Amino acid sequence: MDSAATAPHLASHFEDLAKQTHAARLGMWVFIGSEALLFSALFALYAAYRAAYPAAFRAAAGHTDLTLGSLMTGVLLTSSYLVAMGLARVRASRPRGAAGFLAGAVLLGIAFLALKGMEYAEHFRAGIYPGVGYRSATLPGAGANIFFTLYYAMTGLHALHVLGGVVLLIWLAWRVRAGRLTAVYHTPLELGGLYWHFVDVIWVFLWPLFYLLR
Amino acid sequence: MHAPRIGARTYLRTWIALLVLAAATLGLSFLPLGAFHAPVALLIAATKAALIALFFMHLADERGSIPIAVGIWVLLLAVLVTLTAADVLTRGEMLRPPASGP
Amino acid sequence: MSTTATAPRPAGARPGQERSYLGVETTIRSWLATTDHKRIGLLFLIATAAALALGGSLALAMRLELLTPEPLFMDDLAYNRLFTLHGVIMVWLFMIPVIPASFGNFLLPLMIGARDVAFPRLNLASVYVYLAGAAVVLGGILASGADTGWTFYPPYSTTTPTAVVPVLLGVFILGVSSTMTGINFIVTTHTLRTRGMHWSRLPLFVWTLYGTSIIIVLATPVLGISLLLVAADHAFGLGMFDPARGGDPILFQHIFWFYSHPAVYIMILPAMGVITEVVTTFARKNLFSYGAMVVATLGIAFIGFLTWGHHMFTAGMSTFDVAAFGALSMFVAIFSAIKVFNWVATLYGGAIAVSVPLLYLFGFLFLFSVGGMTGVAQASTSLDVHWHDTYFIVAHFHFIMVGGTMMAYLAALHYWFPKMFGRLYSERWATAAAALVIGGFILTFSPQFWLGNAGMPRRYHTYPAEYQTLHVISTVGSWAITGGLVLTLVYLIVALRRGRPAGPNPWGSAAFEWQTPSPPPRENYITPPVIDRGPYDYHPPQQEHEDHG
Amino acid sequence: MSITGAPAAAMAVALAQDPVQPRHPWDALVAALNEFYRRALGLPEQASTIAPTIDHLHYFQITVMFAVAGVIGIVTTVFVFRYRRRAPDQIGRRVDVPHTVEVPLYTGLFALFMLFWIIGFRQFTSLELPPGDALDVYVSAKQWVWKFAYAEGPTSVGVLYVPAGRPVRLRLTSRDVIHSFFVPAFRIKRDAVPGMYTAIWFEAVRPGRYPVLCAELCGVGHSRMRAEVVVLSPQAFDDWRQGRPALPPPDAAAATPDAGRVSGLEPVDRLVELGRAAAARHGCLGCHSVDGSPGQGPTWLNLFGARETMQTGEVIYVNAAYITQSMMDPEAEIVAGFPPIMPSFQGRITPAETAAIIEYMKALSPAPGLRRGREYAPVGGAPAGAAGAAGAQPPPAGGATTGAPGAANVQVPAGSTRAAPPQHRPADPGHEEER
Ligand code: HEA
Ligand code: HEA
Ligand code: HEC
Ligand code: CUA
Ligand SMILES: [Cu+2]
Repeated sequence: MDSAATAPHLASHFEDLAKQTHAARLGMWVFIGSEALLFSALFALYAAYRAAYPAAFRAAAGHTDLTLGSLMTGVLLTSSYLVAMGLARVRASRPRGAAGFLAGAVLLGIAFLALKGMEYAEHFRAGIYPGVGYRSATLPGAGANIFFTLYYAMTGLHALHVLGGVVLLIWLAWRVRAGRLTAVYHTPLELGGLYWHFVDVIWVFLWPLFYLLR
Repeated sequence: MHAPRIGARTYLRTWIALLVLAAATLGLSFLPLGAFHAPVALLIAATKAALIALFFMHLADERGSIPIAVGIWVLLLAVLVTLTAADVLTRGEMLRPPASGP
Repeated sequence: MSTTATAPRPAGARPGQERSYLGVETTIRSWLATTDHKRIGLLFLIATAAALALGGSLALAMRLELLTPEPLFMDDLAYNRLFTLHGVIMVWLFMIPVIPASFGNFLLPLMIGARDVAFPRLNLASVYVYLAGAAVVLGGILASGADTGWTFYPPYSTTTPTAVVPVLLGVFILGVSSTMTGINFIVTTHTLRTRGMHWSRLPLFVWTLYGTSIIIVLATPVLGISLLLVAADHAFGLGMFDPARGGDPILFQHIFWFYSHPAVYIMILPAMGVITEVVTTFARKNLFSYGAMVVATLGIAFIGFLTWGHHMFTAGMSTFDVAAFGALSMFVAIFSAIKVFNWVATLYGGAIAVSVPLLYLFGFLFLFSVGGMTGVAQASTSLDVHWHDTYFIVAHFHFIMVGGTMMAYLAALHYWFPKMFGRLYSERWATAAAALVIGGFILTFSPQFWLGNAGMPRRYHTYPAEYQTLHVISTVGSWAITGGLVLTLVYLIVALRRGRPAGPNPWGSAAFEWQTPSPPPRENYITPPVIDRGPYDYHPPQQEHEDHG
Repeated sequence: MSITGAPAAAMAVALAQDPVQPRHPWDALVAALNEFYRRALGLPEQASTIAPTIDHLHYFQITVMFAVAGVIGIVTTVFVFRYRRRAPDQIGRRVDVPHTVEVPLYTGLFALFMLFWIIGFRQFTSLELPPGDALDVYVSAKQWVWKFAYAEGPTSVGVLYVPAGRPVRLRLTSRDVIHSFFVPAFRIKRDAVPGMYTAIWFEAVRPGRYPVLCAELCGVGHSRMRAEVVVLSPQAFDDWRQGRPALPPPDAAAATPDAGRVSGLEPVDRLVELGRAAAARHGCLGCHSVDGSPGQGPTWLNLFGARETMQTGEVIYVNAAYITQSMMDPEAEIVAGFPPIMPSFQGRITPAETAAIIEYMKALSPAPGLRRGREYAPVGGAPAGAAGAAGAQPPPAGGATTGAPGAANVQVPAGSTRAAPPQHRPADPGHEEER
């Protein structure tokens, strides 16, 4: 245990901190793979249903709010950037700046959820509910119904992930501010960042599928 | 050991590239691309995802197990989507739910 | 936890055992809050044995009911619930966790020379998540139990009035637990191998756990989402697969089997690992072809993902997909053939001691081969049209799961029992039990091949009278299995308290886990071991040494 | 095939059972092997053209499996004896694998697997692609009955009538949950999925009755969701399909059987008329003539009260109870000279209809014969009253009685590709056809 002295965070069953961080990152990546497959089932359903109802899907995609959707894309991409910058600042031992970046990311995450909520509300007003409740007059028919069921399932699941990410980021920002995460040891921030970027990646695909492919 | 080769400057460039790509795909969605619509949009999305993974998530810095793991899950994702969609696409006309043909 | 009582009394402790993981602390709390992978393995061993007993009791009731063509002592609904719960309990509460979470947890660090798994607290959490999932499933059973079959096909599963939602959620939670185990194993194997433990020196059991973990991590979420979609439909009409709203029920089958076919390899891969360990130990020689075995393990893990559609040949899937999935199933079968060939060939030139684990190994070899070969026949598409959803399928998967995985489980139990508890059981009783279990198995499940050929559909409460004879034989066989298993339980419990001390390495094995005391100390190895040979190397080091792989 | 009388019909049936006369010793060997394997494996009879083909692949694979399992068993046993441990500390010999063994072995095995698959998949495609002249039957499943509708013409519940020697394509759908149409004797099975049509075809080789089983879990009645395929000779099938007896009925008052038209008749006459309508609707008249002319089954002319000789040589008096039993459990007693092809109508005919049919038969037998000999007592021990006799056969416990004949209207327009929407959830605003 040569480096044990330098690392209070080192668990006894690891040889050194580098190995332990690597293990943590690998674990996170494996977990992300698991998450990706979670979404992939829905992507597969989307592909199959789109193959079955191409016209209805195009029509329905034209019905979602492109402005809001694009705004959300910008918001999430930017928040991802802020989280990355937060990590860079921590590594450069500038916790104050880091906490600021993370707080910005948190705000953007909340903004994303708010926009999503607005969009849902808009749909509800138009009678577009998921599943049995669906009663849109402008977009009748089985295909559109399925499109919106998928829309709610996928964006809903994604929004839950965003919510989880926001909570995670708040906790991380707080720990950074409190000086618990330092240039030497910042594995939680690294992992939290990975998770947040992954949520971003999912949105990068949801955006074209539900808004652009009209 | 994890050498933080990727820093603030790369992050900035990545972010700009992402926004540019987003704007591009948004613009393209208004053009009459016909059948190329979906492939182009998805290609751009894949590029953006790759940028995020490589730089924000430091995949470009990783060696060994992690890139392999990522490769595997991307592959499986593709398999699931392809073979499921292939079923619907290649069912006889009779089996397909009716409604909106292209 | 009854196991506390089974800890060897310090009074009779032999040198080196004072510090055994069983002896360091004996409070209940030290068991329930333990982060020791060995104790966690034991917790899972107990929990899964309970699940086996529960699922087995349901099977017994089912077999009893099937004695007569007309209802005997239950109504249609009760019968439908019975096989559903039998399937759910056996698959998710017993078979998926049984080898990885109990023996895997116990042995993986020992085998690679580590002190623990990479994330010990995650490991402990997986126990409680498992228990929570089990509680929710059992709650669903008490509420009214699902009657959909373990496959939960909509639209039936979304419209049945029974309590499918708790069962679905319970299974989802169990999936989270096995994902935790999977992540832990992958990371442990990557990062905690001791000095000299190259990939080409990993014991095959570790390789199979690794392959299983990959499947668990990447397939389970797909199951999770499909279950959630069905639960959401049942609970508040999400209707993703509802044909009334343009949904396509066949798509559910796709995503369900995308998990559940790989899941069958989750169940068989660790069993194959056990078999490899047992065959090398009792033949006292190197594995016939280490490289081929590793390739086959990874091949099963990956190609296994590409064959899910073979459960849907008659479902109305497109002919193209039928062709693709049929052919891909043939690919995956070749890897199992490689394994069978290697096990048999490993016996060649060995110094074979016939003992109880080896008896189960013979059972495994024969029964798994038959089960697997019938799988290949099913995968040739046209035959499956006749066999699908008949007792032929029931026979196929019980041959593999009971004849394969359960035999391997029993082999593992008898092989590593001395390692875990430091004591030996009675060979004589164990031999009798093995004969009962294997003989009873053949009696129970062979007739089902004939039933299936004759056209007896599965999940049938009543059946045409001409099938009765075979059903009666099958029922009688199930009693023999039960006799064998109960006997096993009895002599193992007796051995826990009165068994002869085993010594560190009762089988004279070269495998790494036997190089520590039995039972092992809390931290496994006092000093991290350095590995300078392969896991099945029985031959003096001066002999020309080479790696296979 | 022309049927000139009951014996001829029986002969035709007997002939059809052996369509290919073995011409070559080789054929005889194949036939004997086929029969041996079929019996050894417990397979049902091969009643469709595809069945022997599929079975042959089955035999091939089973043989290979037995061989492989045998080799594994023998080799393992030999090794265990040959290489048993002779001293406690004996160690095995190190054996390193020659790749020259591995590679060809696995390549060969893989080639074998692919061979299985190629043969199997070719058979699968032939199950998928019916010949052009196939007869379409629309099959609609519902918890827990099967309904059959023909492109034009009659529908039936629980019994699928098809001609022998002609390809029949089934287009299946379901009104509620997934069911699966399984005929073991034909080696076919296909799921009936709500919201879409699936298809499978077969060609039955000879007249007979074959059970249909539901093979996909569909609720509590799953194991009782059984039906029957009745294979008729082509001519009998045509007669049945057009709802016409072999010759025009003696009573021309209502040439078209239609229950709605007879409302003005006297009560008993009305019952007779209802009976005729029911007999036409259920297809009785496809097999039974009412004027003494030969058909698939015995004529109903002067049947009531007559003496009939059974296959067993027993002589039975035809009364209401016996007629009821003939409808519900036709195989209990088989009339001499006739094949046992009459389907059971248990659960498909209401007691009222049974009574009406018996009344109709009475009307066809104006001069009942002398009542001599043993009164036949049906299994249920029923009184001789028509309605009572029908009541003695309780409907099966499953849901089969829901298939009342009046409900047998599967409205599937020919050529439509849209199944009727399932009805399990009333509030479904979106189920209308798109556009
Ligand atoms: C541990 C579990 C397990 C395993 C390992 C397997 C392994 C295989 N299974 Fe099985 N299977 C199940 C569990 C399992 N299965 C279950 C639970 C079901 C039913 C689910 C349900 O509907 O409820 C099922 C159903 C099932 C079906 C669908 C049947 C139907 O519903 O219509 C098919 C079809 O192709 C199939 C095929 C295979 C194949 C090709 C393999 C292969 O991997 C087997 C490979 C092994 C060998 C081939 C043996 C060793 C090789 C030799 C000895 C060499 C010589 C071989 C030959 C000459 C052939 N399985
Ligand atoms: C995964 C593992 C698994 C195991 C081990 C078993 C074990 C058994 N199964 Fe099961 N079975 C399934 C998985 C399994 N099954 C599945 C997935 C289905 C499909 C469900 C569906 O259709 O949805 C099924 C369906 C199924 C059916 C078909 C029902 C139908 O379609 O109508 C039948 C019928 O005979 C059956 C019988 C049995 C029997 C007799 C055993 C016996 O081997 C059981 C013997 C065990 C015991 C009797 C326990 C006794 C033990 C003790 C009392 C304690 C001892 C403890 C220790 C030694 C630790 N099973
Ligand atoms: C597939 C052709 C077929 C159909 C349809 C059919 N039968 Fe029959 N039926 C037969 C044959 C063949 C026999 C003689 C063999 C036997 O006894 O089973 C017979 C015998 C009978 C007998 C006994 C006659 C005797 O001579 O003893 C009665 C009564 C009878 N059928 C009534 C009916 C009624 C009522 C229906 C309609 C609800 C009906 N059958 C439909 C073929 C048919
Ligand atoms: Cu209908 Cu089972
Ligand atoms: Cu499978």
